[in-house]
Amino acid sequence: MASAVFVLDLKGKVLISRNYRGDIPMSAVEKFMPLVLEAEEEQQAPTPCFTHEGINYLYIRHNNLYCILFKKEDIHRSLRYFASSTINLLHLLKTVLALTKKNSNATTILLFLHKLTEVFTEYFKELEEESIRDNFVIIYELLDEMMDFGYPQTTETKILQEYITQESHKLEIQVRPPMAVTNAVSWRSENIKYRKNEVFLDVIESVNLLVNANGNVLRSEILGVIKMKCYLTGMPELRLGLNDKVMFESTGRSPTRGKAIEMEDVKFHQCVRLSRFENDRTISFIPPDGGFELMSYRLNTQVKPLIWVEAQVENYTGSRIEYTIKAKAQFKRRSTANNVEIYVPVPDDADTPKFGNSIGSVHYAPEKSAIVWKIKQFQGGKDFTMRAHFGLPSHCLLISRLHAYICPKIVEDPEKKPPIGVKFEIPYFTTSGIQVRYLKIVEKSGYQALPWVRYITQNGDYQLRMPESIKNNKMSFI
Amino acid sequence: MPYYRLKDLIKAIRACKTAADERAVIQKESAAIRTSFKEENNDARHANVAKLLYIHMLGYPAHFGQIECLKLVASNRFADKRLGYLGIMLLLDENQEVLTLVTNSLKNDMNHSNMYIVGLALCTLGNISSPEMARDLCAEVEKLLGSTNTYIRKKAALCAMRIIRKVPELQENFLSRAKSLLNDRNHGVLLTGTTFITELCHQSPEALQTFRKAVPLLVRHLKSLVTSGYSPEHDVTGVTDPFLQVKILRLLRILGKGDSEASEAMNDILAQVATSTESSKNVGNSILYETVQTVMEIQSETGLRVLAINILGKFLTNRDNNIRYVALTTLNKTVSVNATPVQRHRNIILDCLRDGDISIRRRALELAFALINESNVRVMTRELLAFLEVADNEFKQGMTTKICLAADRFAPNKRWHIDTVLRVLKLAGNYVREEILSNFIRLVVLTTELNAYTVQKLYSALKADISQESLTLAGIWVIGEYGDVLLKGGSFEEEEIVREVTESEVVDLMESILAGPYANQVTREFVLTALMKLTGRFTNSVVIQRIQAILEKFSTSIEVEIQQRAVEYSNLFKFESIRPAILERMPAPEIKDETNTNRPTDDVA
Amino acid sequence: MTDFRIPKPKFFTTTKKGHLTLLASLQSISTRENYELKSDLNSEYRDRRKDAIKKVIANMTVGKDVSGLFPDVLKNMQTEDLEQKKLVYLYLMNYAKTQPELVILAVNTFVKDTDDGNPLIRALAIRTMGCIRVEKIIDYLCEPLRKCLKDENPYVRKTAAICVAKLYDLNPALATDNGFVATLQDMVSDSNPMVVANAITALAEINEASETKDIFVINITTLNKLLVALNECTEWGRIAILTALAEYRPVDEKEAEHIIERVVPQFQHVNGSVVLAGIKVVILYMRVIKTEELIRQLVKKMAPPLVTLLSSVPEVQYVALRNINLILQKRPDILQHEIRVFFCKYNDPLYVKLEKLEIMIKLANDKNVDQLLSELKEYASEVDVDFVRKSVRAIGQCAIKIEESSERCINVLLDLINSSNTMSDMANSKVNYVVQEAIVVIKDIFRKYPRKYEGIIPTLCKNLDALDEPEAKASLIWIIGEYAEKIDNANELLESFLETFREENVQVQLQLITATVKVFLKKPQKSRDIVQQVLQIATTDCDNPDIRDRAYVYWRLLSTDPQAAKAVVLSEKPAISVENQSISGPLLDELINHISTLASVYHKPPESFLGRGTFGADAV
Amino acid sequence: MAIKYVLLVSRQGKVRLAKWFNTLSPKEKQKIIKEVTQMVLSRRTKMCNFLEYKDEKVVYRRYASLFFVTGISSNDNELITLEIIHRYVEILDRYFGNAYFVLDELIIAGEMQESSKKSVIRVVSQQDALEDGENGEKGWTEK
Repeated sequence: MASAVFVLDLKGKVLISRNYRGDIPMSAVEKFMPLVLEAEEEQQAPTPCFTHEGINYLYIRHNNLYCILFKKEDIHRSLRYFASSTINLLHLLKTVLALTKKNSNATTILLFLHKLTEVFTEYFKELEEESIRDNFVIIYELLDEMMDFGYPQTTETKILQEYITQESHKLEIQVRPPMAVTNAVSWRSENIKYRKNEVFLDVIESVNLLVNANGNVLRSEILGVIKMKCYLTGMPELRLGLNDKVMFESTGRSPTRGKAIEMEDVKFHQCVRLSRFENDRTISFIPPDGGFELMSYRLNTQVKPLIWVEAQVENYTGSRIEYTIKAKAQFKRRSTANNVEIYVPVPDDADTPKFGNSIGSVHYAPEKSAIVWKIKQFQGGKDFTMRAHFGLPSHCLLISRLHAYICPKIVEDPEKKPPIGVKFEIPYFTTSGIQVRYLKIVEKSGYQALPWVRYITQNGDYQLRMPESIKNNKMSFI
Repeated sequence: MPYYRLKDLIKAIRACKTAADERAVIQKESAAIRTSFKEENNDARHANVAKLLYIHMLGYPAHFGQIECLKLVASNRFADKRLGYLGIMLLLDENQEVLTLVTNSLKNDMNHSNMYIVGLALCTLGNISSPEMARDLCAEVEKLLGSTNTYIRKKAALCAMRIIRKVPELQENFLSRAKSLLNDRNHGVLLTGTTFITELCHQSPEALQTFRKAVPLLVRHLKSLVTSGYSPEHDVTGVTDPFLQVKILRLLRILGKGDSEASEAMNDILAQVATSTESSKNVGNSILYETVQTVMEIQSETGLRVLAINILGKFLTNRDNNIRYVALTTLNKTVSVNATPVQRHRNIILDCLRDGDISIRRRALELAFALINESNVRVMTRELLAFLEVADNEFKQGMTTKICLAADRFAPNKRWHIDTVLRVLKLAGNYVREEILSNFIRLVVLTTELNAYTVQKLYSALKADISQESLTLAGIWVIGEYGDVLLKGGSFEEEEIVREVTESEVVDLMESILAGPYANQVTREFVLTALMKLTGRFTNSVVIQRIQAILEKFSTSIEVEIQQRAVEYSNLFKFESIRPAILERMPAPEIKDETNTNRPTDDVA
Repeated sequence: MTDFRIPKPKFFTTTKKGHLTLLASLQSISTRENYELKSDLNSEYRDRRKDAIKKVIANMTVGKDVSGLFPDVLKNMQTEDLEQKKLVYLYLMNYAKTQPELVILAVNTFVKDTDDGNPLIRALAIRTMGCIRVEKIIDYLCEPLRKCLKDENPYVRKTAAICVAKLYDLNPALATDNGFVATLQDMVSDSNPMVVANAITALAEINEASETKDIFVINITTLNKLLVALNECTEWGRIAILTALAEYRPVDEKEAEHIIERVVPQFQHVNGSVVLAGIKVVILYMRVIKTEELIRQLVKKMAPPLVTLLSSVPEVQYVALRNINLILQKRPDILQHEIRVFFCKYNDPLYVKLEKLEIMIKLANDKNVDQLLSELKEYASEVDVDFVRKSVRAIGQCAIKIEESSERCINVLLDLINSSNTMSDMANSKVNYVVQEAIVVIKDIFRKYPRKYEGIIPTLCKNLDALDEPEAKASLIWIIGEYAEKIDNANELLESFLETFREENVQVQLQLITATVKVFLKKPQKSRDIVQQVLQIATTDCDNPDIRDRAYVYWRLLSTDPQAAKAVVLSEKPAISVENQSISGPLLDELINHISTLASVYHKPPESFLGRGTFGADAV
Repeated sequence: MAIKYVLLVSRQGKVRLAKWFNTLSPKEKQKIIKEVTQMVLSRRTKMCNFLEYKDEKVVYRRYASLFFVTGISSNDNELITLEIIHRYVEILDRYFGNAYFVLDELIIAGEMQESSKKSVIRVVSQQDALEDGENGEKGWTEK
């Protein structure tokens, strides 16, 4: 359990704090930043938990980019974050920190801290220094409700919003704790009513790919999620059927059409009855109201990388650098990838970009130190080429010229080598072949509701390491 | 492409909500600037460099603007030159080869008819000159020292200072010009001139000798500053030019040090400054502070010294922490010369150990150590041990070192000495320097009459705590060496509890150290040798076989020294005839020369 | 014009005469502000009072001391306005200790609030009272607490359950004597899962704090209650229950199997902490299980959820990796086909990369070693010094672990040394650390495969001058001593250290002593002088008792019986074993007991980092 | 005696001016900024204005929401350094322009070059006027 929780700004100043157990001096937080800096100083990465004089510090760093990274929406931006974090502390929005004196459950505390930022974000849209300062009253209330004596309690935003709101205080009638807070069904309130009962299912598969500089696939994995939007009256019982290989095997049946798929690991929203799934692979649940992520699964399959990118780099030291990029869509012709964006890293100090491309648009994004090649529609089986040319700062040239007779030694640090990143979306298509066979909805009032299903495949963490550049040391004077 | 003006850029950056947004704005702008540089756009250069310098200040790369600054400096426009030189000072330093390209521009501009352009060149040279530049432009600066323009003279003096800092042998070129600086009537020139001469005297004994002749002149200057009435141009809350006063006092200090004649010549003026300077404000105190330091360092009269110590005494009781801080700092310097007057303030100083301000604590701690002597060693050590228990970690190593060294010097008896070091090892055994541990072991070995006492103390200390590395190491070694002494009685009394001890329990202890979470390579090395030595001190063959098994276990260790020891020691069992002789008690180390071991080698921090 | 001006109005206030006023930051609020707040807190207008309370809390939040307003804030405690009540409570919690005398005045309102019609207020009151850690108020806590523990509303009951732990923390006797602990034990059978979870949480805490450790003992009935509640409560409740189950020792294999069956579904939970808590139960119960087939199945089932934890947020990945590291030492077969999962991604935080390296080495085998080597080589050219070093070291560890790969590893290391050397020639840069790190591991490879790769010794010796890190220096000196007969100028190489012997690091000194003795025993004519000198310096000039001991042992050995000395010092050493690198058996078992906790992250037993930081030999 | 650097840092830790009088690598500068700022920002009001950092001293003073920070040698006069900081602040308060240009007229090579406030303001203003004149004759657009 946690003794105290702090939200800090990037310099380590406390924005807000809550002392849950009174067993540590709150001044211990003053040691935090110096300790983190000290670790950085000694070339050691400061780890998310460390101990100092009997007090344990567990912390997460939260900023906008982090959110993006883990929603897997904009991989490349997050890549950039790490790529050029020379003054990384400046780029952290804030730190959420918990202190404890005991041998507490580290996973629980760290996840709780993430949950905390999630709830704050859902409450205040943006988690900024200002939003914390402006909403300190409600933040104190949330801190009080979400954790008691250092133990996590209710952390579901939807439920919290039923009784902790700015508006609730304005009403003359007092709010009461919703039943859901303590119910076995702690995620859904009773008495929900809809005129039209509808369910939307999105099956989204993200492809994680790691390719080394020689073009060998090191890792490829599919992370699938099934997202739902439920607009259903009352307390409905839902049952979802998938073409799950294990289920077919255990029941001895075979799939009616297509093949069954084998999921490596499945994670469910807390509404799903896990023991039921363990028994007969039935996915049964009472859904929360509105949107939520029902389940996620993982597949380790060696599929052909859907979008393949090859790069050739020629570096004319001290004057220019040239790229030739080939992109190929390695899926069936009848599918099309939409909004493809290929990010090719270039040196931080490149200038005067020139591009040559047969399709799509190319631009230089200095904020990401990358070329961005956008192709609106990329049909399966096609391949395209793009060329880019950059100048490098003239001082390099000058210095290398000077060096030739003044100082033969150049201090050259090894370069950071960010990989190529790709973003894409392929609708009506899943790599794994997963299918929703049925979604049964039973509610005691007996209404009918139709489920709508959509399939989509997109990039996940999709990285292709850059090949070594061909060094061209021919000195070309201005 | 967005071409911001600097103002717009600042506005855009200020509008950024997150650091990531800020970074994006800047990286885009930097790229645009780089491209504009490539296009050799002369009209945009000034604006671009201005933006780039702002970007640089925010901590982002701007090296690609270096050459552009050189181009600005080459322009005829003053605004370009001014920004160019500013950029050079911000983006370049003496280690960058590009700087060599600036030399020529500097030379030209030092001969410019506009004094401000000369000033820019001097300022740049003064701030970032490399040794090569210093040599190349020495003549130029020497010439400018004789300029009729005070604005140029004062800057040239500081440039000359930078030049001789970089290339000391160039100082001869400046000596004659420097003398005339002290006759200048302009405060700015006098100020920089004094600074320059201070540096000269600092560097060379010849210059020092030369400028001793200027003492009467300096005294006159100081006197006129102290006695002159209100002068609006140089007044700071009722004090005339404190900056110049402090500089003169400092130069006097160097000139008076070790020279009775010069000291004598400044005695009166120092007394006058010390008594007539107003002490209610920081300005006055800054002068008093400088005066006290000068009085303490030159060969001043006793009365003057008493006056100085009294000023410090008054400082010490001041409510302002700044004043207390400088008092503690200065007392530290005087305590080595004469500790007695400082001893009077011992209690205030010990109080400062508990001050909320780490700066004050640090100074007080240093002073407290300096005050330890034969007569107060017990009480001071008790205070300092109490403080060690709660001290910031960064203090601990310095403290353990100094407490032990003080114990070495002033211990009233051996027993107290051993107890004190043991206490240090227990309280802060992870913050003890290697030589302190060695000193302790030498003390134990040489104090044969207390061997039994010490080994028992260490044995029970390790039973209670093996997390303090130096305590563990001391314990392992002493038990290894005196295992037989430890076992002699079969039991001993520790704080009224009788502790049984057997050979196998001692081996248990060693094994639990090896298995414990604090074991590291050094402790393992110590344990292996200690165990081996114990085979020569113990008699129970079962226990000895057990030790042999432990040693063998380490013969495949990944740690090279551990493996070597384990293999050697295991082999030694094959030569039973010589084994005991080889493991005999180790000869006592020689007692070292006082100066070698007892000199504090580390500051408290 | 360049604009580096500092916006004036923002920073300075100027008085009419144009003098500069300096604004100092205020640690405590100004007298005027204080006065205004005081009067507003006592205002007749409700809104003004509430605004004032908010201002007080705002001041408190930024760290200013507003304890002086205690009586005035307290007056606003009795209110219908829930928000206001919460703020006053918050204030009370923060400043109760500074005004213990005045807290008593709040008791009435508290007690009244625990009787309120609204369960939210009842719970709030009992929760807050428990947080006011003032001796005087504890006595008044008992009656309301008794009531709340039996409250009809589960929200109040679950709050009261935690409150018992709070009370026990302050005054164990009071909590026990009033029967609260017993009530808590009954509450494990509560109909509401959240109440059950909190009761278990409270009991576990009390049990740990108790001297007898018999407060929370799971028996057949409670066991079933726990297993039922497990599927019904929130993610955090599940963690509490699973942690309690992990403490339980099943009576036999059958019971273990039964519980495991109920726990395994939790592997599918989205919360990584639930997953780890479940894995912990299963791993611990596997100690009881003897059926090989079942163990095999369980191990298989644990792998996917462990891998999935690596898709979690980086901080949790880190904890997961530290735990996987332990689990792998216990169950080396668990992730044997999953090494690719641990390949480092460009955007992994450094602390994740370093942990992944550790695990890759643990998973290395003859089938995946080629791929692993090409990865490690790639990492060795990265930017982060620490990561590069550990990658180089990992290459050496591969060689030691997998005999078939040793030659390839040596070649990769030689490549790195050579390319670093060419880079250094060009740049005089710090890439040197790659060489130093490589020499350290090559020394280990030599000790694993004696006499196999001696051909590269000349290449290594070329680097002797460039080494400035003690470990690398010590390693090369060891190589020189061990292979002295193959190095013509071994004695000269060692002689070059004589002058600087006193300044060397202890580990280097130790290796110098041993190496010199070895060279002497192998080439007595050439090195009689240096062995004399080295032993002389080590016994007289050195203060370090360990060094003196070593030198005396050699000295006595050489002077008593040179033949014996040869046999003792130069004897063949057994090949080093990698097992010695990992955590010792008993410690590993203890750490497995602590899966998911800080101890499992630090790889240290809890006693070593808790409390005052002392740790006795008796505790081992 | 010499000032080694002058930093102006906002209360949020943002650098508003950094001037270095000794030669350091960018990395060392970053490190000093990071560590010194951290130390300075965490000081309380009543504490003294001096800190010890490595072998040097840090003398700082807060003016409203800005911290003026200088590094000096350990045997320098801390109290007069405070006066130099204050002098700089006073001039900035009177003169609304480039803070670097003011500093360059006050300090060279870490040493104070002018003890007259008026004189500093005069020479900076005259140089500004020189720039303005040029801009007029060339029709310089940006101002």
